[in-house]
Amino acid sequence: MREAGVDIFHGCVVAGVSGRDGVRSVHVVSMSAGAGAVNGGVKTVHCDLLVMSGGWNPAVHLHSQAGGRIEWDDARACFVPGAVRQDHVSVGACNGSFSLDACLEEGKQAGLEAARACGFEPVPFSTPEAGREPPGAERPLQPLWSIPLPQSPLRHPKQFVDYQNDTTVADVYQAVQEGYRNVEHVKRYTALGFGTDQGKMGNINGMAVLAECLDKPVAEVGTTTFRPPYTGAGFGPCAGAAVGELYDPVRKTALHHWHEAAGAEFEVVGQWLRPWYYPREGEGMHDAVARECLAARRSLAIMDASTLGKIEVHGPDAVTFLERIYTHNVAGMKNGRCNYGIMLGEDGMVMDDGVMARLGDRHFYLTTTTGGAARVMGWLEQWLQTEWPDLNVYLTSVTERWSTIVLAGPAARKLLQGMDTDIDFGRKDFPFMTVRSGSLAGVPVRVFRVSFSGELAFEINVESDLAPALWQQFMAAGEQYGITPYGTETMHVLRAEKGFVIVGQDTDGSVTPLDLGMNRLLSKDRDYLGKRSLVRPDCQRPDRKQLVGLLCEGGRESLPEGTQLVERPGGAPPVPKLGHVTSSYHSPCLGHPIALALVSAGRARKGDVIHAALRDGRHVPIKVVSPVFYDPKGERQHV
Amino acid sequence: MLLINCPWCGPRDESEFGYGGEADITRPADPDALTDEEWADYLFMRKNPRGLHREQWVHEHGCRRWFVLERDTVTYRFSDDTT
Amino acid sequence: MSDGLYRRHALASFLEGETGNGPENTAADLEVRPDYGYLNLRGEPNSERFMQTVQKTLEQPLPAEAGAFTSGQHTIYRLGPDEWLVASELGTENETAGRLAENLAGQCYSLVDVTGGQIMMRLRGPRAREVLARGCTLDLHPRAFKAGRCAQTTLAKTSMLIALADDAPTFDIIVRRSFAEYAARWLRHSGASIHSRVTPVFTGAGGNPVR
Amino acid sequence: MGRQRYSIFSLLRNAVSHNENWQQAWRSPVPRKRYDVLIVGGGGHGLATAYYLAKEHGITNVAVLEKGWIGGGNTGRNTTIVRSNYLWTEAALLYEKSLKLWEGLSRDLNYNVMFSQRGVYNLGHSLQDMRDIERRVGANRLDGIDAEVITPEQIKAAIPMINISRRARYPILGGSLQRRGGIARHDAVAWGFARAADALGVDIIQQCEVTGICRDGGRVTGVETTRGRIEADRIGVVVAGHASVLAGMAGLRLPLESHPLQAYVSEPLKPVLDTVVMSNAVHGYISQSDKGELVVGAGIDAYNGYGQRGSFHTIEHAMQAIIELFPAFSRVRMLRQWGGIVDVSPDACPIIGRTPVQGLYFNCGWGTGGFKATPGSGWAFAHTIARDEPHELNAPFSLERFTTGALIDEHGAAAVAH
Repeated sequence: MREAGVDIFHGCVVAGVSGRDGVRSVHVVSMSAGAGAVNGGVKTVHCDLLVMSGGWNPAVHLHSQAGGRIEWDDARACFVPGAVRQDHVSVGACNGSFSLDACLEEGKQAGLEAARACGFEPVPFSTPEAGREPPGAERPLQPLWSIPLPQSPLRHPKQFVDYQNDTTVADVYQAVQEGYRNVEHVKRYTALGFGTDQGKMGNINGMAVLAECLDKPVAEVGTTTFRPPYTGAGFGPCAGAAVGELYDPVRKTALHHWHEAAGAEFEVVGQWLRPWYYPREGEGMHDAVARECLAARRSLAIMDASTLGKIEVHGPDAVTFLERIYTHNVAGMKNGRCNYGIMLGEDGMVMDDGVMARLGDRHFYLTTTTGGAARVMGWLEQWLQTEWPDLNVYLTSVTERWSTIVLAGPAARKLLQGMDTDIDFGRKDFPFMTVRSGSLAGVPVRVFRVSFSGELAFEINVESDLAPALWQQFMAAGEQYGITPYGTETMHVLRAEKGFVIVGQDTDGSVTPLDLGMNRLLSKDRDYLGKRSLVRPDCQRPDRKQLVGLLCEGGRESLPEGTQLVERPGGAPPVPKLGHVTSSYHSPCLGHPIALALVSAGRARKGDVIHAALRDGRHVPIKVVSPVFYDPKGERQHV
Repeated sequence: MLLINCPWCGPRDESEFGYGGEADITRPADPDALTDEEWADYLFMRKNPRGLHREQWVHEHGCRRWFVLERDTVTYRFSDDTT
Repeated sequence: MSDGLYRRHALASFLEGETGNGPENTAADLEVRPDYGYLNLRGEPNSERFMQTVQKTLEQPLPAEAGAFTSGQHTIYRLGPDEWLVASELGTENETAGRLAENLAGQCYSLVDVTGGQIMMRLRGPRAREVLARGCTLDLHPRAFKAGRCAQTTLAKTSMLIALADDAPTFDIIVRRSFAEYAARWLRHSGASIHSRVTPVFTGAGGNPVR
Repeated sequence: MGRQRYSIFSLLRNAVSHNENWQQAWRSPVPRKRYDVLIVGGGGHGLATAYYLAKEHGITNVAVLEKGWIGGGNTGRNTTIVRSNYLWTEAALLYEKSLKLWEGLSRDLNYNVMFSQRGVYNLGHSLQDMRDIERRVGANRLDGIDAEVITPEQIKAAIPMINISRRARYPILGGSLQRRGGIARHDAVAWGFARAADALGVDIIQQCEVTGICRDGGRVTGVETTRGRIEADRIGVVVAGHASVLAGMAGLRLPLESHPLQAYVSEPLKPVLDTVVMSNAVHGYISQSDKGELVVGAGIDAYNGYGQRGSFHTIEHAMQAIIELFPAFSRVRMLRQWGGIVDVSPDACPIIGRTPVQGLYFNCGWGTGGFKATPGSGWAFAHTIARDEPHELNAPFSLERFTTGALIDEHGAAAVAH
């Protein structure tokens, strides 16, 4: 290189750079071998580029992230892997072994051991000849963390440590002076190592400078945490295929294609898509829902309720088991009988609800809410397996096996009686809250005479692959009754008119069955999950929030769901809140809005006027009433 | 990522499992006989140790069996001999 | 069945959107299998009486180990220590269930017809493992998962029952019906990402999922 | 020596003198034998407690014992979101007290905690989400807390990069906005409180791990530490994820489970997101730090863990969620990823109050939401320790609520069956 005209300065370092908009010259000083101090002898070299080269540092990141210790090696002037915590081994340069023959040998040994650990007997082989380097061919690095200039480090010309965040030696010294002495504090105070190189260029230097400043060995100062990933990892590759339509499964019922063809709007309910309402030409949601509601109340409407969770319970201890989970009297249920059932968490709060049907002495069928299906199945299995393994009970999910078609309205029975069937749909033989199995239009069905609308209604379970065919039979046979498909919105209106709650909408995990007025569902003479919690002092408070109905005083205003309720307008914050509106709809059949709400001491307030605090600042007077707005005696569902 | 040994299916990825918290909490035989404090103790109080923890898991996306394992809550290593 | 009644496969709508009968020379083919009848059987594996009764009735051994299945007139998958899934030709499940119920009378068991609750797809071809491995948490290496084995595991964000029928390899994949479209879509996407066209093809009667 | 004040003038003065005259932000004293009050835990909450004990109650013979370096636990590991729009009045008032303190904190501490009120958006993706948002916003307004319900279009106008397509898997149906919410610089919060507490006489003792809690009958008398025994009649424990471990030293069990909670940041970008976006339904929280990094909060790992790390699939899910909301971020790279340990209570609300051991107070159970509460938590805890009774703001957050059943169920209100 000398012959090519390159100047080489042995034992020298660059102590400064001049230039305004770019490098114009560098100041070279000589330094003694111990690197303790510069010897002076400044020489200025004119140039427009300064290139630096540092030594290698073992990439100990993975070792450290796997829980391994990091140790400072004085001879090699670098951090090397120490004791491991997991089954891993560092070899080659990342183990501080920089020579080729050491890399090959360590790699070979580690590979052989790994193979053996996996149960293979490796075949002997030899590594390529690296050309053994003579001892001492590569001398250890002479570390130079900063140029030891005579003045105090705070008065140094800029000596950069982190080349991305422009952290200098002086910054490290200043941090220490201000009391940020821990390596993590220095890092966070100076931004050392926060660049996109994750400190790979400057961190070791920075820590060594800190050690110099604190007059401690580097080993004692230690390192900052090596955070994963080793190098930047794209969000996209990490997310993989799970974006857009593959972000989360879209669950569709067996009848989905029919709803789509019928122009339904869909509601997202958990992973499911459910028909929300079926607008006809020129109809908005309000019109469509009004039409669907009136069809159910006056003649005949049809709904896809297939998303309900469904569980079969078999076994000699089924009654014992279900009596520990559900609150009502299970033992007293006759074969063929249906019951509304609720289950509580051990904290006494309503967890889920549904219909329980007794299909035999040792055979039950349960439904759950759409969103609660998996949770309830898991809950039952957990208790059965972990707490009561002595009970002989088997649970099987049949959510997907059965599709559920609801026929609701005064004409429901006539429709079914007019079809090819071996089931007697007569009032006497098939009373309210019972179940029958048989054949309908040539397919096997289970029919539940239950009602979430308050009308005469039948819920028909049919094998899912046959559901579209049966649905179309209903549509054809129901034409004479003006059969009308309805979605979740109409279902909500119909059930709210009857004061039926939706768990998760009218309850929120802080509501007991007593709050909902479901006392009659609570067995008094036996234990069940959550029962003990109901007698804790807070669950007995008279001012707990209770389910009530609300009517706007004279107004026709529909309250937004979620609206807060207060005693009277005005008052300085925090204004005491009585509760909130959980459900609110315009009732097409009553001709005015209705709402359900949780209101403090609500049942005792019936007839009182309280106020809805709207977000625009207005207060609407509302009357507290019974949550049952329609057919309070339940005559229609019993016809 | 934990590799969990299902006693029935063998070692499987953590994402197939559900976690059931502290094991060996027995439901009181006669809840009505308990004071509110005793009931709250059963309901809510947990050992939550830093170290070995006996805990319940369920192979949710597999055989749906519940089982108990012991695991170190610092190293996340499962003890070998638990079932 | 009366006139006008038909079965509709869970993937019928999805398959309508597919064109052609699948590409040639694919590294992995995806067949949507015709429906089977499915019975979920629970019972005490340590009861010799129970095991004998079932095997006699089905004229086929029950898989003895975890994660195994047996083939014959039925395909019987062992789902757990006390749970089996019996897949049979569609339409025969009623009769099978009837015989089982009759022979098991008085014993402690549970038999639930779950036909219609799930669908079966078959993924076959030299790169089938790769297609699956991108979203399956199971160790699919031939040393760990051999022909004759089955497992309940996950496929991306859904669960599946997967069975390795032969070393082609041929994987039979059973997923719940409401997740079928997601699973098929995901497999197609996974195939595309290794430059393999995974096109679902229906192999039921007449190639028509709507019968 | 008078305490140096930070100001533009001190900056200039020190610049001229080569920054050689800056004082230490806090001392590193040798622990004394006895203090009036010991605070165990030198995170933001512990340091704030010491500061308010000294400032509000004149109790200055106080030591903060930190096993590592101050601010090194959850204070330095969170996503720095500050808001007060909680559903239940009890929680909302506590967090609102905190937010009010945040608003004057830099001035109060004479330390720039970089509190930036850039607004916090909570997104709704289902009809039930929107009901919950309406309910929470209504409650907030009655509680005197700023809150708005906003439409997807308003969200899009404020955050141009967000995806409000109706065809998204979980389309954005609307949201709530708290304009006074925002972010702060987490390290600076610990340092600012440390410096201000130190100035009032509080000893901050780092590298001092508490290994035992000494009791005499039903009273505390002091602690054993790696630096010897230190006596005090009143001890406040505020150690985030490790509360159960400390409680165990006093023979107590708490209604807590400690879990790993993870977060990550991207490489620095030009400004693209000048607010905070949170979505429960697709589960991701995101903001952009002043350094330009996207700061993303992931979910909590299900299992108990003290390892300060969680499972990678949790990170994957957060990536997926962020890309659902911001498809353009698909090309951004994650630079650093870490975990903290959060102790979660059954109702997702903290426990601040006395314990069955006299003179022993616990402040714990903040779950995933502790950072935003830092000043308010310290303020209320200081009151509780100084008066030996809770302030009305933290009275509902006693341990007794788990016995009476009077839980403040932020959990239950957020996620139940549908």
